[in-house]
Amino acid sequence: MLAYITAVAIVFCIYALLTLSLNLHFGFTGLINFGHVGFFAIGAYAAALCSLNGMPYVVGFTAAAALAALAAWPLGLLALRLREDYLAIVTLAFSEIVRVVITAEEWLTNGVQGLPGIPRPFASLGIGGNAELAYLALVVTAVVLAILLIRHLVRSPFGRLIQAIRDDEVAVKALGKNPAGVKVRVFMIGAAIAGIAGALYAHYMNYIVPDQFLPLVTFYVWMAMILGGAGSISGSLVGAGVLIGILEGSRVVRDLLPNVMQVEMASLRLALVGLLLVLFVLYRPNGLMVKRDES
Amino acid sequence: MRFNRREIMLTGAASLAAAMAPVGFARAAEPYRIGALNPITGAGSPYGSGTQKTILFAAQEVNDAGGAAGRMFEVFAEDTQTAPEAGVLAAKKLIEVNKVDAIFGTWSSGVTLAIMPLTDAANVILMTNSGAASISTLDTKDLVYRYSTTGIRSGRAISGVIEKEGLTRVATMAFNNASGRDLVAGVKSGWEEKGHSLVAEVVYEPNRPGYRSELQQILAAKPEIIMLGSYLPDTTIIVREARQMGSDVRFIGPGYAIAPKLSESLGAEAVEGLMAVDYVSSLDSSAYAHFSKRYQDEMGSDVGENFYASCAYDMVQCTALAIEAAGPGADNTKIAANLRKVSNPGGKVVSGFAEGKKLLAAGEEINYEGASGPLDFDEHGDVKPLFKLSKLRSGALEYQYMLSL
Amino acid sequence: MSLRISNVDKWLGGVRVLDNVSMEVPDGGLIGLIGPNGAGKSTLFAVVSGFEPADGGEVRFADSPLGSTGPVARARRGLMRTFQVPRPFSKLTVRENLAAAAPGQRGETLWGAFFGAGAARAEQAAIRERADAIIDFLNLNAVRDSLAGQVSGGQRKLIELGRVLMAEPKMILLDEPFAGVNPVLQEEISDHIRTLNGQGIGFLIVEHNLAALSRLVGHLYAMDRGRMLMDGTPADVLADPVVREAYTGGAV
Amino acid sequence: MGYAYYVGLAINGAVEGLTIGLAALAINLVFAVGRFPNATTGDLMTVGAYAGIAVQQSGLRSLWLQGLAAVGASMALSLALYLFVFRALRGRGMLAPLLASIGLAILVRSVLSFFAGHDQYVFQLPIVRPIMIAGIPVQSYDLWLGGVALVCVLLVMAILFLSPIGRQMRAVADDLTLARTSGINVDRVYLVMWLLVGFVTGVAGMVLGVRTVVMPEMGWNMLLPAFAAAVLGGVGSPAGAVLAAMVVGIAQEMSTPVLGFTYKIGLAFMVLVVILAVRPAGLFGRVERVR
Repeated sequence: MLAYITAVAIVFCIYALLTLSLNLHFGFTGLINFGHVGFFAIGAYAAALCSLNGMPYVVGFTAAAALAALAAWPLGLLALRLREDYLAIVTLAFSEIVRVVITAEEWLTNGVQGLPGIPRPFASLGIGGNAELAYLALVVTAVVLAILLIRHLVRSPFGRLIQAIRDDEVAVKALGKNPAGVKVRVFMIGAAIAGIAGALYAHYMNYIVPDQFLPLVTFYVWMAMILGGAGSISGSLVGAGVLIGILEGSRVVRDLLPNVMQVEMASLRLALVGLLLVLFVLYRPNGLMVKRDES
Repeated sequence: MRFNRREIMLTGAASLAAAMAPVGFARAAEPYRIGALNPITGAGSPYGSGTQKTILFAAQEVNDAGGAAGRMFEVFAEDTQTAPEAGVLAAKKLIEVNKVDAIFGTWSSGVTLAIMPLTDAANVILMTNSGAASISTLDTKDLVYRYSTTGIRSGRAISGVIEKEGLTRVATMAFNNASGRDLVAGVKSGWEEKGHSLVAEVVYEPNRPGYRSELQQILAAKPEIIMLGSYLPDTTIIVREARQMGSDVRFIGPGYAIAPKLSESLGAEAVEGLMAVDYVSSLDSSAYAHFSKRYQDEMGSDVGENFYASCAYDMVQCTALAIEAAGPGADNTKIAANLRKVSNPGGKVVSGFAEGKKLLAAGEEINYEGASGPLDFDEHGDVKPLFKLSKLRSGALEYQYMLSL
Repeated sequence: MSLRISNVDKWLGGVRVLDNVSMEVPDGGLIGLIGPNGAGKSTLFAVVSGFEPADGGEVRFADSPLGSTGPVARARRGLMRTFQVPRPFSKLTVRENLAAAAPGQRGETLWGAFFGAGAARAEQAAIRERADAIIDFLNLNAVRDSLAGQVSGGQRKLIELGRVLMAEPKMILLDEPFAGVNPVLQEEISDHIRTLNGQGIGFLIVEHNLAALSRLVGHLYAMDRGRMLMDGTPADVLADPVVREAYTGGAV
Repeated sequence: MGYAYYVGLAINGAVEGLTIGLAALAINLVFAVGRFPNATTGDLMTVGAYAGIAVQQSGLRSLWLQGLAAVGASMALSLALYLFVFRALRGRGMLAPLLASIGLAILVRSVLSFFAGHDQYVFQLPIVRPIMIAGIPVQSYDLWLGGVALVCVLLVMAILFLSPIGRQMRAVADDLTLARTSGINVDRVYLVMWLLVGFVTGVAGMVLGVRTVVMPEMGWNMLLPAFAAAVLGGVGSPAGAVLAAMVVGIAQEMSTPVLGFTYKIGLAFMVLVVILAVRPAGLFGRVERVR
């Protein structure tokens, strides 16, 4: 039981990292990003390839963050110039380009066959309980660090500026401050966090393949962020929790409802995700954890 | 001591099942818990539900026969969603929460590769239908058994068929995923070993509104036959497009893609003579006859399109026989050691658990010949497959001949 | 620091919305600009503040040409603007709105957000003090810690003014400061403008409330359909038949 | 590989482009009038295709009847989505309706698969051999598809540019506030727009269903390429969307001898990114102004 809960907690933490970083992008800075899974994928492959080639974990994690941030840089520049609806589509397209490149460049990524046997930190602790708990400690540390980082950023004058940009970019310009550099930097920081999430995911799953990085992951993360509340750190955790609750909870529910077939359960699970997203957008757009109301 | 289907479905609440168990069961040994981890949704969904139901009713048959070495089979069903992440969480739940002893019926190689470290660590027997070659080599404890063969082996078998049919201009067209690629890789290596070369090779991306340019490139090389490594939906589209482009090229492919449903969709004429190479479900074996009838009753559809379900049936039967042979109180290592003993040649041929149990009790050696084939495992725990060729004739698959590697 | 606009043209979708417009705001001047709807006042503001490029002519500030520089560069030189519909940072408090406007903050850089915490703290304390002084000056104390999105329309106008003041302007382009503001507050705003003008800040004010504007400024420009009609004392301009015609013509 | 080969590729691209172009046309309508990228477009198509299949399964073999059912189902669903969700989100910016449409897309698809399962369905049509024109094989279904697409575009354009409601629709697309103050019944405009979207997606779903197989994910899979085409074609230009989809389709297929069949998928997206990098407002779009 403990190891199952540990596993769910680890996956929760990975989604929490994704939600937090998307929240930094959108919730705090107003950057519309529908390509988050692209950064996640880049991080996963960077870390996997590094450690499969015998490099230390530190190198893999650094590469994951750095490459994801690097990929965010041109996208951030584009974000400065585009209408937000176009940006939504361009970022979505970006994540698909990432997936196509990973699929096509087989010499590097092994293409659709995926990368098996990615080593996991703490494997020396023996297989099972302790190693799992140690890994959980690692992902929890990552989440805590991400929270501290984002909280520090948001509460700093830099954070005040990004929130001003979110609220009204034109007004920021009129005050003689250039939003461009700030937005690109935030884009890169959030991407780096998503990249770290990807690295943690790759090492945990031991196996990655391009099909794991579909746009649906991005939509899941958006749902988690909207549910918790854009611009709320605690909201990101709550949102990711609800998401994992839905995805995993359906297993438990099905054990109790023998008459519901697995296929139907899968449909119901997905339907619930979609329905929640619609209902929150309609009736609770500020999410569960945001009390500040816009007039 | 009858365990009806509903009770097996309910075993998720294990205590409930125990409470409802008959008295005779109470003195029996710890049940043998099985995780039915199948692709209910995602790319494997055409096979997952049937596979899962099969594991349930096969387990019921074992229980009907009094259990294996006194142990009743308890089944916990899960969905891999054909995705490694969901598969890993499901496997964790099965291993940790439901305390399963074995996991049956994983399908996509991604899921199998992702959960192997878990089953390996927990000494859980893993029986799979995945095709990736690396599964054999990554199995260190000899607890992983493959009931359908690798894609590469299937591909090599297909190249043998093509040669036997006397065709020389051969092209391949593969869905860009692991199984499609393995299949054509097998065809290619088999074909080249025979001293030929392929006239065209195309790998295509799925979920497109059409595949005409891909076909056009292949048809430009004027092949006599196209080896298609696709699933049924794409096969439907591609064969139709080829005909609409005016080509009468032949197609050959795995049985899950070249199916009678094609002629329902496209008309018998368009698909006349298409060749399906499939594992031999021992069509004439009594295990298959029994299983296919059960399957028809449970699922309301023909098992012909779901070879993996017949594998799943054999997983349960074979494991039960191995447990019986290992005797009471055996652990998984010992049970696994008995798998080859009860299924490989040498003993008296049996076609089901009840029959085998009697012979074992009589101290005889047995050789289970299952619904999916003769079921002989090699040193990697992979079955040595037998293949058969069928052709679509007037809308139905017509058996032609068997071939081995 | 004077603002000189010479022969500026602007086309939008085949329409010449600014037609050879010229005007001047002297150093420390207090100038009004009037004209009926569609006269091109807002477009002129957009062009002068750098949000829209001009299609001809020249804008000079402090005797140097602004060329094709953007809004950020112009604001940094001290040529700042407000908006017809205020643009507060609605999810920041009023005080944060003002603090965010202070120029050249070390803490606003990524580096500064992490390193040199002591210096940044001191800098922020100073900024807060200045912001509080301006909040005091603009009588916004009651809403200092409210979210800017939740205060009244008139107060939003004041927040915009306050933000601009934080940014140390040399000249302010005010876009309809009295619109939607009650008469009492209008007088207050006028007083603030006079005080600031007395400290040497130049003003160019677009306003529809001609009476209030005439009481405030000493010199008035009038525009219609993209063209500058005339300029002079408020009394002269408002009495001019061409200007009156433009207004009544616009009304018909 | 002679010229016929490349002409063949171009035809393939044009045909695939037309299929996607119909979806892009529907996206473009919502983009222009409703001001958000409508992610339910693909699933509206899927629902249409399933409605057509339902008619076929009930024994009615007429493609026209099946098409009618498809159009009717898509229109009904489109209207329902507007009345129950999108109407309440008017004036809430771009993101709220976009997110809602993503949620609705997921919801519609899972409800559909709950009832219809994951098995494939096929429109059972006779296979027609191509005729040769100047050494190029031409398929009659392609001509049909081209005709249907053309009729669709012309119909949408006729409604947009010739009818009073179309004029009002364009006015709403240009400036919502201005349209409202000038007395346009905005509610009615939206209603008609969503019905039009339902009509186009119904036709698109039918076309896609006839060309491929009917499965729950069929429409969703077309969404991203259709988004790309809609943006490239320019908001507010129905012909532009279809044209852009065809151009992208042709470019994709013609690129396959060089890029191969994996990268061709990425090509549409790369073209999109590159063009928007150079022209942020799209090929025919307008730049938003600061007032």
